[in-house]
Amino acid sequence: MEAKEIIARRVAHEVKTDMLVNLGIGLPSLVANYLPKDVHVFFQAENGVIGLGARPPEGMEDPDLTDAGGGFVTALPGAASIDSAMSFGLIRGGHLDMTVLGGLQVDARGYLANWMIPGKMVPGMGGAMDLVAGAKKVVIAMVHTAKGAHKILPECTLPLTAQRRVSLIVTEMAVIEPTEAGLVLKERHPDVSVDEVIAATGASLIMHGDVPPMQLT
Amino acid sequence: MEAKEIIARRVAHEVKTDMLVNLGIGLPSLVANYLPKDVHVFFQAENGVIGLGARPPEGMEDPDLTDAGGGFVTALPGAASIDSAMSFGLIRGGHLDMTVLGGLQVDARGYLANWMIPGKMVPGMGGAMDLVAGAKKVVIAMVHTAKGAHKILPECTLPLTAQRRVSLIVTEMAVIEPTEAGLVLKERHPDVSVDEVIAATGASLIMHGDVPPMQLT
Amino acid sequence: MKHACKPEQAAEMIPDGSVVLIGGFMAVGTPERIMDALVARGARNLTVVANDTAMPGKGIGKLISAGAVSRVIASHIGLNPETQQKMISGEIEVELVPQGTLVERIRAAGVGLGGVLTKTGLGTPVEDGKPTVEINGETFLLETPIRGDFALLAARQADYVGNLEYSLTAHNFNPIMALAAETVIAEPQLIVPVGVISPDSVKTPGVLVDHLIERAA
Amino acid sequence: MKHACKPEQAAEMIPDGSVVLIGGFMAVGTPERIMDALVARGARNLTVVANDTAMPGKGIGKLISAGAVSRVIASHIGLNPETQQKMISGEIEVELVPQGTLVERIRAAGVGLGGVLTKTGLGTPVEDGKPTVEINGETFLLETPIRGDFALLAARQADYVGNLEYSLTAHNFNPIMALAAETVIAEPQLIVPVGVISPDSVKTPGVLVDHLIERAA
Repeated sequence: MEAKEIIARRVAHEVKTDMLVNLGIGLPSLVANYLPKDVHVFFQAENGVIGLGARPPEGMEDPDLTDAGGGFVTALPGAASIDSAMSFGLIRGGHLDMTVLGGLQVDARGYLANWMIPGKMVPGMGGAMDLVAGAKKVVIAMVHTAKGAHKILPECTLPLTAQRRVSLIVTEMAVIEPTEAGLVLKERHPDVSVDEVIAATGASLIMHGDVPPMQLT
Repeated sequence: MEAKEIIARRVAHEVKTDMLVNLGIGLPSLVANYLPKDVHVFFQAENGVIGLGARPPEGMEDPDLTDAGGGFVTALPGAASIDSAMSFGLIRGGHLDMTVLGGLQVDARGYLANWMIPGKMVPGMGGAMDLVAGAKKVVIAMVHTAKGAHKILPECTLPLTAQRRVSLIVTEMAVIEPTEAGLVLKERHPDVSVDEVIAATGASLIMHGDVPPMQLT
Repeated sequence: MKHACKPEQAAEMIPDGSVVLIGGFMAVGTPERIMDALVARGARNLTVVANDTAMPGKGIGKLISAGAVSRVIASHIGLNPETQQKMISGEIEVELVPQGTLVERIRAAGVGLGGVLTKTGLGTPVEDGKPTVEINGETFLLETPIRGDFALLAARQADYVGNLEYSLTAHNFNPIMALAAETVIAEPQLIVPVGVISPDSVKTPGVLVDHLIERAA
Repeated sequence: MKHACKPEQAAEMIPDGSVVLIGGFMAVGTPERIMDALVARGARNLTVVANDTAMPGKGIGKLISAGAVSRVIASHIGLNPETQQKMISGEIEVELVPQGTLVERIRAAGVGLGGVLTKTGLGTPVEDGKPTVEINGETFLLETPIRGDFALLAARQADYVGNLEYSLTAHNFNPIMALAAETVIAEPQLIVPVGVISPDSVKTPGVLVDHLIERAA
């Protein structure tokens, strides 16, 4: 199984019925493909719809209905159009139950950096800072290391996205929960040992007894 | 002609085509009856409609369509429903061209007091403070004196409605414009002398040459 | 999908001492059946946040008459003599807030803002005891957010997922209050199947609504 | 009633050096005919306030490619490599603003607030040089209002008085920008008679709209 699929499958278990969920562009958007059948949620696209659906049939695309990445989508029955003020009012006002975002780095404090690499890539933060500051639950979906370099660090070296501890980090190797005391290793991939996770992680990991395998079905 | 009618007729001349206008409850609401035929304006009711119309035919009242005084009204073709956030966004954001409000006192600075008499009447300010602080033009429509007591004073003795100079005071005796330099007597009722206006006014009045009669047709 | 509940069940959910945001302007857009149920339950010690307290026998006026309210935050109480009497006798504590400031304070709580910076109320008793903030040489009053334990809303129609539409001047505070309470209970005049309300007609997304009051018998 | 104008006339109204708020999210909900006319006129030195700069050949991307823009205030420029190149070369100055903060800053200008108090951006480079305000022990960033000389909006349909409706994810920044500019120009896909748009469907009251672009040939 590819790293992205592992991550998306595991994150899908965090999604519960009746949640309002925002999935970031790229890897996070894959989570929608792996939801348990009995889970009914509304996905928000921060550009303006609650009740985002899959790509429309060929030839039926509406140029006025896209996701935050600009791709054509559908609206499910019960959907609501929202302007940017309502959309970010929901996000910043604590009405968004969960956001799933990609990450460049996460550190021992649980702080995320995911929006710029100084001198190299400055695309802008878009809605990321609002999402991390405002969502009830912030799940970071990212590969564990970048070309061998640690992405989970004692302290982020890249500019932060927010001064708020994220709720969960899900990688292809492990599930890690940032807490007041530090990063807690909650689960590991069935084929990966705790020592391998520790070696791939730049920050200290706390363990409370055994580290069970991730659920990937 | 009754004092109220004189005032309403004169204020009506301040209303120009394409303005967005808010009329207060009571005397100010009479202004709508005296608009020149060729003047087309939208009246805002701050409780939620732009394009307020007269009372509906008997038996056709909609309980969900009232003015700020709670009376049944109609909506004209081209009307828009607005919630309180939009309604006061328009008022406070400088989008309201003119408001006409009653007054208890106005002073030499042009400051208005119209919302409470300590120890006697504390109805609440409703939208009055927002209207005075935010409307482009604030016209005070009030009788010149209250049972012989001055209502136009050197300084208001009642709590202020806002720390903003109103645009115009229209009474049954005179039209007075508050300016940086003080209150300027602009017009007088045709049957009233300048001396009579001065006697009925507690604050000094500035005159620039002749004081022409008010237009009441 | 929401499960409709009876007004009595809604009243049971709301403990004595709760802070309740109640939609409506002079009882237009107020959930009357919830009001009746709160009176029937003998609710006590409520803090009511609303534009006004209507008049005896209507909307919030019913709660006032029944002795259910110990505190009112409103812009206007002038048309309900009972509220005024109970304020004077000390039975009800009243905080008067300019209408535009009231809606922005509720919105601030709903969309996660730290407060409201406004010119409304400067130089008036509304300013007393509140901090001011200087921004580019201009002074603004800092008003704090108002959040409710419950928001009690009236709506024109709802669908099964809780999407709400409002009608004409019955919008008023309802759409903003929907953002600013722990638990949102809506009393629609009609409940229609999912899909009857177009996404573009939804004023309050169903994700904000916790409970719908069942159709009237 | 509005008089429809040609896109070229709109472009003539907008002088070089103007601050223009432009609706749209990745060119969805952007007035393309006004964009084309600005390019055709050879507009220069515009400050563009918008969510993003779309991509080359679409929406605001056309203005960027044509060299019409000297300053951008946006939340995201990552999908337009030309904006990034021109930022690096110094041809375009870019201010990156979190999306939720951007819409609230525009709204603050539109509804007369002194600024926005938000947690978004705290502890990140967004905070640099900005004051913070302590409220009840919590720290908020103070962000200032953003006002435009012009707002250039796309709408689904307009009626003759300028009331606007938007569709699905083409709402985005348009309804808020309608509040925050000296002159508001809307480009609707359809123009319909007064009365076709119900008061409850109006998202932007016509009183906010100064000019409508005539129907496409």
